[in-house]
Parts: sequence; structure tokens; C-alpha cells
Amino acid sequence: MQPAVTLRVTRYRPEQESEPTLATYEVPYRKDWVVLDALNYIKDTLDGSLSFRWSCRMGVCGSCGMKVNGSPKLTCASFLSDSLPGPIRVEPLDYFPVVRDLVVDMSDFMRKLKKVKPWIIRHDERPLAEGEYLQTPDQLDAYKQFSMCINCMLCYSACPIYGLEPSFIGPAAIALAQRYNMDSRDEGAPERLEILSEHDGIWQCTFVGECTKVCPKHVDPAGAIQQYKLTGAIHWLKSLLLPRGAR
Amino acid sequence: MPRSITPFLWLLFSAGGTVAALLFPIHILLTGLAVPLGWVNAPSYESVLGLVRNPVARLYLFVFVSLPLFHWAHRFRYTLYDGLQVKHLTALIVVFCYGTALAGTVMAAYLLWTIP
Amino acid sequence: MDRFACDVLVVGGGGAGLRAVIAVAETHPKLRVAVISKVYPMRSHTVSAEGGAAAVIKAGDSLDAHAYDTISGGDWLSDQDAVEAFVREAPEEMLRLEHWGCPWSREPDGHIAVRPFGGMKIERTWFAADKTGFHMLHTLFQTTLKYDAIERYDEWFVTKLLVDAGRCQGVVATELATGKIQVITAKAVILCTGGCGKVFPFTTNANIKNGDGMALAYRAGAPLKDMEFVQYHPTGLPFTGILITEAARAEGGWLLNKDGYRFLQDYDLGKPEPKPVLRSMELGPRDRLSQAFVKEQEKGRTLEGPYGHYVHLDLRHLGARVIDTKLPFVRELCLKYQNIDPVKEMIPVRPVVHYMMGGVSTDIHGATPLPGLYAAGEAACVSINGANRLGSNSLTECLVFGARAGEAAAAFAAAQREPGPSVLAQADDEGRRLEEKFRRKTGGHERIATLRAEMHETMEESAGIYRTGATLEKAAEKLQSLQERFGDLALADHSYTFNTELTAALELSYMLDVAEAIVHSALRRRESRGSHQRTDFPARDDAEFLAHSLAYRGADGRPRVEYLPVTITRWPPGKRVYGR
Amino acid sequence: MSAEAHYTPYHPRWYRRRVSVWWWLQNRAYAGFVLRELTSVFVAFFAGVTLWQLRTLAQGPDAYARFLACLGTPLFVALHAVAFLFVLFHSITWFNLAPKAVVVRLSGKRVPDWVVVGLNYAAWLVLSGAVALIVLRGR
Ligand SMILES: Cc1cc2nc3c(=O)[nH]c(=O)nc-3n(C[C@H](O)[C@H](O)[C@H](O)COP(=O)(O)OP(=O)(O)OC[C@H]3O[C@@H](n4cnc5c(N)ncnc54)[C@H](O)[C@@H]3O)c2cc1C
Ligand code: SF4
Ligand code: F3S
Ligand code: FES
Repeated sequence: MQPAVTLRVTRYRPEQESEPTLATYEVPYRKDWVVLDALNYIKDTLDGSLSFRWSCRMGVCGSCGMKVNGSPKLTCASFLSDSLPGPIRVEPLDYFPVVRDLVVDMSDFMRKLKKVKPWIIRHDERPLAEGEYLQTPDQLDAYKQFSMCINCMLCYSACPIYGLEPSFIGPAAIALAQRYNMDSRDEGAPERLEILSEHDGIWQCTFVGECTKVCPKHVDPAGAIQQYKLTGAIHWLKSLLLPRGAR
Repeated sequence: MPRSITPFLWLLFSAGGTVAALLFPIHILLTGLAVPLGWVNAPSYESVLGLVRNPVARLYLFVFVSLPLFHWAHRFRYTLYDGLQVKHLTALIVVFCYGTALAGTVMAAYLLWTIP
Repeated sequence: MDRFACDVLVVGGGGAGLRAVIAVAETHPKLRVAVISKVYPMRSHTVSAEGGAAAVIKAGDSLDAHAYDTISGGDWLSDQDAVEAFVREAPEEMLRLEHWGCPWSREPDGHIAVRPFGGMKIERTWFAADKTGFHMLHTLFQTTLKYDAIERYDEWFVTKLLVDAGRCQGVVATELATGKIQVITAKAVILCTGGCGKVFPFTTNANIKNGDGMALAYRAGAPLKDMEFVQYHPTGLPFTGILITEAARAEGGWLLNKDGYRFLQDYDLGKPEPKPVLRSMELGPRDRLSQAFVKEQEKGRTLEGPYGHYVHLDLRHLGARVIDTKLPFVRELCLKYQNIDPVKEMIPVRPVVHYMMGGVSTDIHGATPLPGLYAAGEAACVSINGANRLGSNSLTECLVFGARAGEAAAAFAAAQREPGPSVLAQADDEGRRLEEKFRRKTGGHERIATLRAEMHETMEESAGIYRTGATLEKAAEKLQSLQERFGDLALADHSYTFNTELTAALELSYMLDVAEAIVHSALRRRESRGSHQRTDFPARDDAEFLAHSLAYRGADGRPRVEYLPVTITRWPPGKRVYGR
Repeated sequence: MSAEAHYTPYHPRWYRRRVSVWWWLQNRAYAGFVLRELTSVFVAFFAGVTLWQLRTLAQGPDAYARFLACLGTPLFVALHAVAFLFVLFHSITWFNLAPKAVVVRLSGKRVPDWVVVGLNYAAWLVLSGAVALIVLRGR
């Protein structure tokens, strides 16, 4: 077993430098360690000034997304043992502005998420006293996959279209819109379609498909977007062929 | 691009993509390779003409040419935008791509109409 | 320093905080309401909760049954008025979440499905596969986006509560992205900052669970209640401490010692049956199961691995179908982090620090003794959990008491005037403290990691599953010396932008305060009850200790422990019986 | 501190990297994507060839013979060989991605992706066979 592994980590300290630089650290190799453990080792013992986000260390909070050896990954779910013998390159996620070291700014996504209205929209609310909305396991299954998104931003940093066109609403936000559209309790699909057929919405996506490949939670945003396009197109056809009232 | 027409163009793109995926390989194989290389004997002029006279075949050929052209127009347009990052030429690219597809479609209709 | 103002400020964007902020927005739409959180709300630790959330909904269940399970589970230390309010409001809160879109697992006919859970006599735990907390948190967060009135301060780290004229009037925080020190004044503040599992070395808790809110309240003069009660969950993965949810046992999983023997039958927890039996064996309460593990270890009947002793959790007999539909996350986590497939192999597990029963002392409206300061969720102690929380009660608690605290704080805020100028002077002082003691601090000899490791070791040795007076005494001294050494910290990062060394240092100082409260409260409680087991006082002592401990920060900075009687309504203290 | 660093306390100075014009060479996946998109050029090419064929067909047997002769030149054979590979690539990617866009549900249950993909391939084979039969029968 190899005793140590080298990490090449992007540093960016806006107070000292105007461009990112590369730092090299040597950390002990442990079979059970993920890249995040190695980063924590660096922070605890080698360099306290290295900044990165993390929290759950179990792949569910979505904080620790970074580029590991060139592809977007959750660092708490990427084992050192998968990248031997090293050196392992750790960089901030692509296409987001870098705030510091491995921390990127994701406020853009937060604005977009709100824009797609990710909440249940109904014409009239059912009073709580009447109990739950019924929803069969099959109906649940229709949107379940899209509800698994942990907002980790890996898909954005894999999507070249987002890189080229930062106004693109992007994979996760569209998948979440679709999550509500497909929910049998929701009646907001027309409103969301209105928003997502705008210039920055679904039609920007050229089905690169990388978003789905890097998604750690198998959300399949690429699928969500294509299905959404089909819905949008069918809706368009209907509005063309049917009289107003029948839509 | 007016927003209302995008879904329509996408439908054409998808339909064209499906037509191309299902039918183009065999046609290219036959017309472009098997016949020229003599793997099979070329169908005679008359038999081809006879085939094309059939109204179903005419419709088939119309779809066969026009939809895939729109498929190309759509894809190529985005490839130009993204691959070369020439967003500023949007209008030009749009006119070129969809214009070509439209021209091809008109030509196909004309030819199929005029073939005796 | 900029100044922001609002009427109600919620600190923390987890389950409790988001429920509270919605409660304010819905019941008092005119108030300015904001939520401040050191991580984006959907990163909060509620996201990790797996198993489910309890509320009576099925025919055949009753509020009294839920109350009794909770109270006996808590070894009669729960306040029974609080428990009654809790079980009464739980179903409505859970339904509300259903209406907001939470993807609860369903029966074939479309009704909510429930599963059994540890210490519960009847199945009443709602679940969304085994990602319940994840779905609840994201549903809540996405629902808050609907309210334009809700202001958010994402990635702002609270360093101090502003207290003036005897009431809490806001907070000082540092905005992580810029490093700027900011003041938010408020007429009422609700602490929903979660637990403090990171005080211990081996925990299911996320990196952000450092007892911030508890320490903030404690420093502001509010007491911490029942801090000696720390829950060990019996089934964590060795090394990572990743939780294997209780739902794994609820669906029928077995705990086996090294001889493949279901050892719980030796600890008065019932007889082994092939199918799960409620309130019995593997479905006993967590404190008893974790204690049984220690006894097994003493008898030499556990297995030993590179990360200490462990036993096996066996799910193999459940089959791939049940595991994939009811416990997919368990399988995912085992495959990913342990490299084993629970369909074919047994899962190594050991007890792991999981939950804090104690917290900022509140009444049943979430109000702390400090006017204007409210608390809810794991940061608070109402108390419904008593000496041991039942699994799946805490997510529900976040909803019920989050909503209650939100409403109460809003009502309080509506009747207050704007905070005066003297709070701003305090804020300046705090800004100066952060600059001088941390950001511009040079010299110093201690590393954050070293102090943290020593604290961990101390806590594990003294405040673990079994405790004794002598080690607790020693721990108290050790923690005091760590507090002193904290003043000699060496810091490498002097920058403003996203300075995570600064936050790590502040978190360490919070944890040291909380650790002291835990150790001192444990030292004073000379009895064994629920999760607090004293080998030198092995019996429960209702005559002396049917009371909540309250740890106040004394003038010398050390905790001063007082007691408050438990509220008993209808369930006089009895014997905890499981498996019979 | 470097000369061009203009950091002012409290004002974030984010680093934004421009996407390179060569982004699609950055990794295999992107290159594959661009290759996939470029299949459309060959699709258009063959649509053009078909138009040409129709024109010569309309012009009479001589023109048609010249057309066939042209197709026999090495240039066209090579072009068609490349076009064939590209179009094959198009077909495969198209069919494999089809289930992403079109979700088929039968009595509430989602039809598994491999079934949808399989049906696509089956249709492909059947249609190709039919086309070959019709075209070659005319000999
Ligand atoms: C692995 C795991 C599984 C669990 N499973 C279950 C289960 O199945 N059922 C159940 O009922 N319970 C379960 N629990 C317990 C339950 O999840 C927690 O008790 C509950 O989620 C706590 O929610 P909260 O809102 O109080 O705090 P959290 O969700 O922890 O949120 C705390 C918030 O406070 C903010 N914050 C903290 N400090 C500061 C600061 N200084 N400045 C600004 N903001 C701050 C954080 O950013 C965060 O937003 C589980 C716990 C764990 C660890
Ligand atoms: S869709 Fe997947 S990759 Fe994208 S944010 Fe959600 S979980 Fe992450
Ligand atoms: S990678 Fe981007 S282009 Fe579409 S399919 Fe995914 S969003
Ligand atoms: S730390 Fe939470 S996803 Fe990695």
C-alpha cells in the first residue's frame, strides 16, 4: 500500500493574488479516505488557510462539490483509492465564479431556483381537516427521481452550455420544475412552462447530456429537460390546433 | 428567434432526427456504397422512376429530404453558436441554416411534383 | 459594518428554522421576517435524517399512545404538557408538509404509509423512503421561496446575540463571502441552530453541528437544559460514523454479536421473533440498545476491527426488494462507504453519538427565559424528549415547535418597539473582538485541531454511554484548561474572504462551552436515567432527580447547575418495560 | 501582492474564467458531443445527394447515368463511407437517448429504458430491411 498521496489543489486568495495558483500537498494515504478527508487533513495539520465547503460527509447535503482530476465530483464520495497513484488534482467547480480557493459562488442558482417556482401550486387548497392528497406509489414514482436533487451544482459545472450562456436556467433548476410538474398534487405546470419556454429556459439545452452523467443522485436532469421540451412542443401544437377554450 | 416558433423548429428537428436515424444508414449504404462499389446491381433508371411515380414513394421522399434538412439546420445552428462562440452572428446563422433547409424542402417539393 | 433590521430573525435554516420562518410569514404577514444561516438552508443537517417522522394518523393509534411511548421512552423526564401539545399538533403539521409537496411514501391506495420505529408501540412513523429529512428539508426550503416576504442571509455566521434592556434584540454575524461583520437587529430572535454532536469524536452529525446556538444563548444568559443527556445511536458505520437508520431494524433487521446471536434478548428487551415486534428487541429504545452493546463488549462478544469494536446488523433475510424500496439509501451508503452489499452481507455497526436531548431551555411556546429569545428544534429543550429521544420524534418536533416558536415570536415582536442605539455599540464591541482576537491575531501556539482532538478525547472518555463521577471531575478540569489554551490559538488565515479558519475557531469555542455544560450537568446528576448512566449511581432516583438540570453561565465563566421540576400531567413515573 | 490585484476589503473579487473557444476539446465527453452534433452535416449532405438524384431522375436516363457514374468516383465513395459512419453514430446516439425524452408509461409503470431502446433498434432493422427489399426488388 502506498504511504502517501500528492494533492494538487487550486488556491485563490483574492486579497493576495489576482489569479488562481496551484499548491501541492502531501497527505498520508488511507484506504478509507475520501478526497474530503485529505482536504481536512491539509486544513488541520498543513495549512489552516485552505477554504472549502463541506458538511454531512455522506453525500446528501450537496456542499462539497469540486473538480477531482478534471470531473465534477462530491469530494465526500470520491475515494483516494480511486485516483491512485496520484497526484490528485482538486479544483473549484467550472463555470461558477470562484470566491476563494475551492469555494464558488452559487447565488445565481438560488435565483434561478426561485424563478421556476419549485413549490406546489393549486387553484384551491384542500383544508388540512380533509386529510392528505391521495397519491399512489405509481404517481409518486412519476416525479420521485427528479425530487432527489441535492443542489450540488455538479451538473452545472458539467454543462458547457451553462458555461457559454450563464443566463441558461440550467439542468437542476429545470429538473426541479419538472419534479413539481409531474407531481399529481400540483397544478402549476402551465405557469412554469410559460417561464421555461422563455429564451433562457429549456430550449437553450442542446442535450449535451453530461449533466446526467455527473449527477451523483441519478436525477437525470438531461431527461427532465428533453421531456419538458416534448411537453412544450405538444403544448404549442395544441395551442395551434385547438380553439382557445379547449387547451 | 421569436419564442413561439422555437417549439416548432424543435419538433422538426426531432422528427428529422428520427427519420435520419431510422432510414439514412440503409439508404447511404445502398446508394452511396453498395451500388457504386458493385456489391449489388444498380436498379435500372426505369425501375427507379417507376418507384418514384408511386404517390406514397413521393411522400416518403419528401419527408426523407426535408425533415432531415431541418434536423441539420437546428443542430448546426447551435454547433456554430457554441462551438465557435459566435453569438453575435445569430441572425446570419439562423437565416443561413433554416433558409437552406427551407430551400431544400421547396426544391424537393418541386422536383417530386414535376417528375413525370 | 452595515445594519439590517427585521422584526423576527430566525437563526438557522434547518427543519425547525424554516418551519418557524414560514409560521411568521403566514400568521403575521406584515412583519419583516428573515432567516440567517451559516450554510445554504438546504445544506442544514436535517438533510441527513433518514428514517422518518412520527405522527398519529392511522386508525387504531391514539394520541395517548404516542404520548405514553414518548414519555416512557424519555424515562419520565419529559414535560408532559409539552408532550401532549406535541402529539396533538404533530398530525396536522405532517399533513401540512404533505400539502406542501413532501414526497411521503404511500400505501397502494394512495394514503400515507407508516413504518414501525424504536420504542413505539404502534406504527406511526411517516417516511419518504429512507431520505425523510432530505425530502422534508427540501420541501420546506422550496416552500419558503414562495414567500417574497422572507428575507434570507445565506452563509452568514452568527457570532453573538445582542441583549439590551433585558431582552434579545438581534445578532452580530460575519458574512462569509466578504468577511464583513454585520448587525441584524430584531424584535425577536429564534434560535434553530441544531445540535452539537461534533463535541464528540465519533458522531453521525455533520461538520456544522457545533452547538452554536446553545453557546450563544448560554453566553447571553439563558440556561441550557438537560445537557447531560446525549443520545448514542446503536447503529453507525465504524470509522465514518455514518448512520444506518433505525428503519433498517424497523423493517426487520437483526443485531448480532460475534457468535451470530441476537444479543438483545439478554438485556430485558424481549424474546427474538423472526418478524419485528414493536417495543421489543431491535425495536427497543436507543439508550438501552447502546448500553447493551457496551455490556456485550465487556463480555468479549463483539467483533474487533481497525476502528474499534462492532457488532453486525443483518438485513440479508429482508431480500433485495424490501431493501431497494424501503431502504435504498442504506444500501447506497453501505456500498459506497463500507464496500459491502447489505443484500448479501452483514453491516458492521457500533454505537455513535447522534442527538442532543438537551438544549436551550424553553417553555411550550419556544420562549426562553430571556425575553425576545426563542428556540426550537434540536438546539432547544422544551422538553419532550426527556432522558432519551425516540427515533422519529425529532423531525416532527422541528415542525411542531418550529411553528409554535414562530407564532409566539411573531406575536411578541408585533408588540415591541425598534431596538435602541445601545445595541449598536455592543455590536461594535463584538466587531472589535473578532478583529483583535481572531482576524488580526498573530502569535499563539495552539492549533485548532489539537484542542479539538483533546476535547473529543475528554468527552468520549467522560461523557460516553457510561459515566462516573471521578472521570467527569477530571473532564471538567481538562475542559477548563482547554478554554484557557483557546486564548493562545495560532491562526494562519488573516483574510476576510471566506475565512473558514475563523469559523472553525469560533465553532471550537462554542463546542468548548457546550462540552462544559454537558460535563457539569452530568457530574451533578447522581442517578442513572435514560441515556445518562452513572456507574457510581446505577439507579434512577425520582426523589431527588425527577427534575431538569439548568446550566447557567456563572460569573467565573463556569457552568452553574440548577434544577427545575418536571411537569407531570397524567403519567406518573413508572418502570420502563420493553419486550413484555 | 501582485501589481494588478485590486482587492478592497469586503468587496468580493471573484475569479471568472472565460470559456475557451476550444472547450469542446477539453474532454472526451465534450468532443463526443460535438462529433454527435456534426453528424447532422452528413445528414444534410445525403439529403442533398438525394435531391440531386431526384433532379437527374427528372432530367432523363442520361443525366441519371451521369449521376450514377459520379457516385462511383473514389471521392464520392469515400464521402459516403464517412457519411455512413457518421450517420450510424447518429442513429446509435439517437436511439440510446430516445428513452430520456420519451417516457412511456403502461398502466402507471414506467416502461424500462432498455425496452424503449430495444424497440427503436427493432424498428430500425425492420425498416432498413423493407427499404432494401423495395429498392433492390426494382432491379
Ligand atoms: C444522520 C441523522 C439521521 C437522523 N434521522 C432522524 C430520523 O429519522 N427521524 C428524526 O425524527 N430525527 C432524525 N435525526 C435528528 C434530526 O434530523 C435533527 O434533530 C433535526 O433535523 C435537527 O433540525 P434543526 O432544524 O434543529 O437543525 P439543523 O437541521 O441542524 O439546522 C441547523 C441550522 O442552523 C444553522 N446554524 C448553526 N449555527 C449557526 C450560526 N452560528 N450562524 C448561523 N447559522 C447557524 C445552520 O446553518 C443550519 O441551517 C437524525 C439526525 C442525524 C444526524
Ligand atoms: S441534478 Fe444532480 S448534479 Fe445537478 S444539482 Fe441536482 S443532484 Fe447535483
Ligand atoms: S449538460 Fe447541458 S445542454 Fe442540456 S442535457 Fe445537460 S443541460
Ligand atoms: S459533505 Fe455533504 S455532500 Fe459531501
